[in-house]
Amino acid sequence: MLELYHWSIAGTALGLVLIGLWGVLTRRNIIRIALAFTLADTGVNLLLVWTGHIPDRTSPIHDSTTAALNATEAMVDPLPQALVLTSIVIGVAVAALFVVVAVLASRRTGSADIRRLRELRW
Amino acid sequence: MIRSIFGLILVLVLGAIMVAVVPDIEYSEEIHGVGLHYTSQGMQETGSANLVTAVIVAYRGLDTLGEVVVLFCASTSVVLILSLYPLSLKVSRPSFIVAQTSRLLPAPILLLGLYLIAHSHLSPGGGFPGGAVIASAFLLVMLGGTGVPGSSRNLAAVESLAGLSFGLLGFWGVMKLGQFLNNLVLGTGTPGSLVSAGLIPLISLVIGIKVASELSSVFAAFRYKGGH
Amino acid sequence: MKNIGSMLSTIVALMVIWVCLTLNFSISELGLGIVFSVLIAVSTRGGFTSNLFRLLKPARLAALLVYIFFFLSQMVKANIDVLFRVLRPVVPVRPGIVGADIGLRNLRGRIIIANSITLTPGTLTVDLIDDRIYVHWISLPDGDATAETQKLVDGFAKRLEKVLD
Amino acid sequence: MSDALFPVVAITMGIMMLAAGIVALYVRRLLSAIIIVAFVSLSASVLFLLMDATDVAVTEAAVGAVVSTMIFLWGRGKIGGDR
Amino acid sequence: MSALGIIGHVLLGAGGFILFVSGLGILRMPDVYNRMHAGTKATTLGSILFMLGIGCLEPVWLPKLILIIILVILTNPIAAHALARAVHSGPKDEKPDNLERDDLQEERAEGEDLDE
Amino acid sequence: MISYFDWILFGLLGMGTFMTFVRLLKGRTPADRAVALDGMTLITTCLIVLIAFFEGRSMLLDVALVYAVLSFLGVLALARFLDGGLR
Repeated sequence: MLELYHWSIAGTALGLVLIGLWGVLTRRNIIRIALAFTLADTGVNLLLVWTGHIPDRTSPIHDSTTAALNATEAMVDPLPQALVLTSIVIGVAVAALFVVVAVLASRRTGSADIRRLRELRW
Repeated sequence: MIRSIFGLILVLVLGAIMVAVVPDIEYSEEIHGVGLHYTSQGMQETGSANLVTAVIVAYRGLDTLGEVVVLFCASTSVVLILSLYPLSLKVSRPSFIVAQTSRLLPAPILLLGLYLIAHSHLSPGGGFPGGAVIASAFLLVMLGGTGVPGSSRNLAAVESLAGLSFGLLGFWGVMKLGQFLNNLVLGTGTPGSLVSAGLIPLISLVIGIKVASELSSVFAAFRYKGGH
Repeated sequence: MKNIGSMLSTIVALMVIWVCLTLNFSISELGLGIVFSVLIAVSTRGGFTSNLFRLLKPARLAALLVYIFFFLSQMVKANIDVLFRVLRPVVPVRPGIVGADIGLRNLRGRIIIANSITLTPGTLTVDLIDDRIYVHWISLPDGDATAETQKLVDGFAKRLEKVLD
Repeated sequence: MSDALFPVVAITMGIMMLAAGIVALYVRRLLSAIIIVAFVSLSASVLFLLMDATDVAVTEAAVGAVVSTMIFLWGRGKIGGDR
Repeated sequence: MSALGIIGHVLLGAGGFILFVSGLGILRMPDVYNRMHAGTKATTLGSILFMLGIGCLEPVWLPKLILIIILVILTNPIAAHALARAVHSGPKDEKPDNLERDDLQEERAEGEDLDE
Repeated sequence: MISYFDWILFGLLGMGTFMTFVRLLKGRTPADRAVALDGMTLITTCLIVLIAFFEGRSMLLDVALVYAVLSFLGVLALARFLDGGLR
């Protein structure tokens, strides 16, 4: 059961990354592409935190309940969490920039369809 | 059509690579590498009970300074673009109940954000979530009206002051101990009490103010126009 | 300073919240709480509460207790009502939006009444325009719906009036 | 203590997030897609909590529920069209 | 098990059941307003009972739980009201059409007549 | 350590979340989905409190508090933007 728990979270994260990639590649509405980007962002963050997760341990914050425990055997790895914490906030700022630029670009062409933006053709 | 097929191929290839690679990340029962040092020594070295905050602010403080600069660039770009091309958004008049709520609730939400920031070294939270909560209180004030609140004019000044004081706190470490952003200029204190962990609470406060003012100025740049 | 009472009561209320959050009575925590409370109360101009000190009279406190008890009993009734509706094979509904007059001057009191009506059996506040409150019923009461709605609103207003005015 | 309960919660949450992610790409109205992405963010916050990443859970809840939702709502309002 | 523990378990069970009922109501009720009824009343009381139940089992946590309870009582009806108003002023084809009477609609119509 | 009661409790909350989730996916209009999101977040707040109880750590209550406040703000923002003007 614990193994299943461990791998199911990884599966969720991978699935979200792939769904986000699929959405970015195939959707046409530019806001929806931003939404798919956010989904992929969430998936990557989940995967990063998952690499530091060890089942049956507690969060890396000392308080009265953890005073008797040996920290290295009772807590999960704080390093990936610290990286993801900043990554989330940066991600939302980048998404804001994405949306603003997308809105300006779509006002030039008069529609939200990404195929109308000739500079972005591939 | 061709786009979909190409996209499908790309997604499948990436999926195959990930499925092949991810199981090689060891299913370990142990903490490896530098995380082991942070977990075992973190509380003694930095005085912070919250090890995540210890990593963010003390061990990797310089990286966090970089991240804050990235955040600053992104939010400044948004504000700059929207001040060059003003796109005002028409919203309807708020109902009486929502308007009253937006005067009632910001105070406790601000207190919650300040609590998250001030207790960053003791409990979950810290500069980033606390700043986001304070920015949400600002958003609530905006939702209860049809204009931008007058206090948004000072946001740029507040943000620059916060950035400046981050740098100054760093140089304090250089002056006293010869190392940029050294946490130990104030001593560690007893872990678990409010006044402990050296510079960590101050730097969290600075980060919180900076994040809050940046997100608030993004919200204020999405300006509203009254109307029905 | 007209609103010094509301500002002081905002500070007190925020201090209570702070103590509940920290659960710690050391000097530094309390001092930081006072600093934050004063800062927030000044910057929001005491917008959190109106003057709470007016409540500190036995009659008003008793009226407040009566109101809270009445409200809680209505809330339990509301949940039993929802329960019996949801568990039927076909959900019985006869919805409608009915307006009623609200006879209370106090603005915060109107908000409290609107929120209380949302949590009582079968009713939901849709809008509050000037003196009129518009209530959505799951199933309209038999007989005169307008009179029933007016009775409901008056029931709350009468009990709340003793607390506020 | 958590040997059998948390896995069930995590697996249920994961399946719900994946289904919601797919639906968010294909649902007809953009506003619905925004609401569903907000749901995915909030569920991700619970998953972070189950993985003992408390700080990350707080941050994800704060940012995913309000800030990004607000940004997308603004973008939808400015671009116009809801398809 | 102490008396407080038994009370706590009873409250937890009742709260969980009411939360379950709220989910069922949101799924089963026939139109938006009625879903709001289930989603507001039942979740509010359910979460209150749930928090009180946890508070009985862990009395030290009670202040913070009471804070959450007060917050829920304050915010939940307001969110329901804002949503209901949004539905009412929204586009016509998305409003439920089974209302027997609608005083607010009449009021709005009269207001528009006066404006013109 | 885990009793049948805990399983029942988690089952009730999980079923509640799942039913609101079905409404979220099915909901005919955005308003339906917003109502489902509103209900879901409150049930999930209770789930977080329950997780905190099982882990025995009071600091997770902070997460529940922040979650409740911010989900309310998100729903309020949605409602304000559903309301007129921006159709």
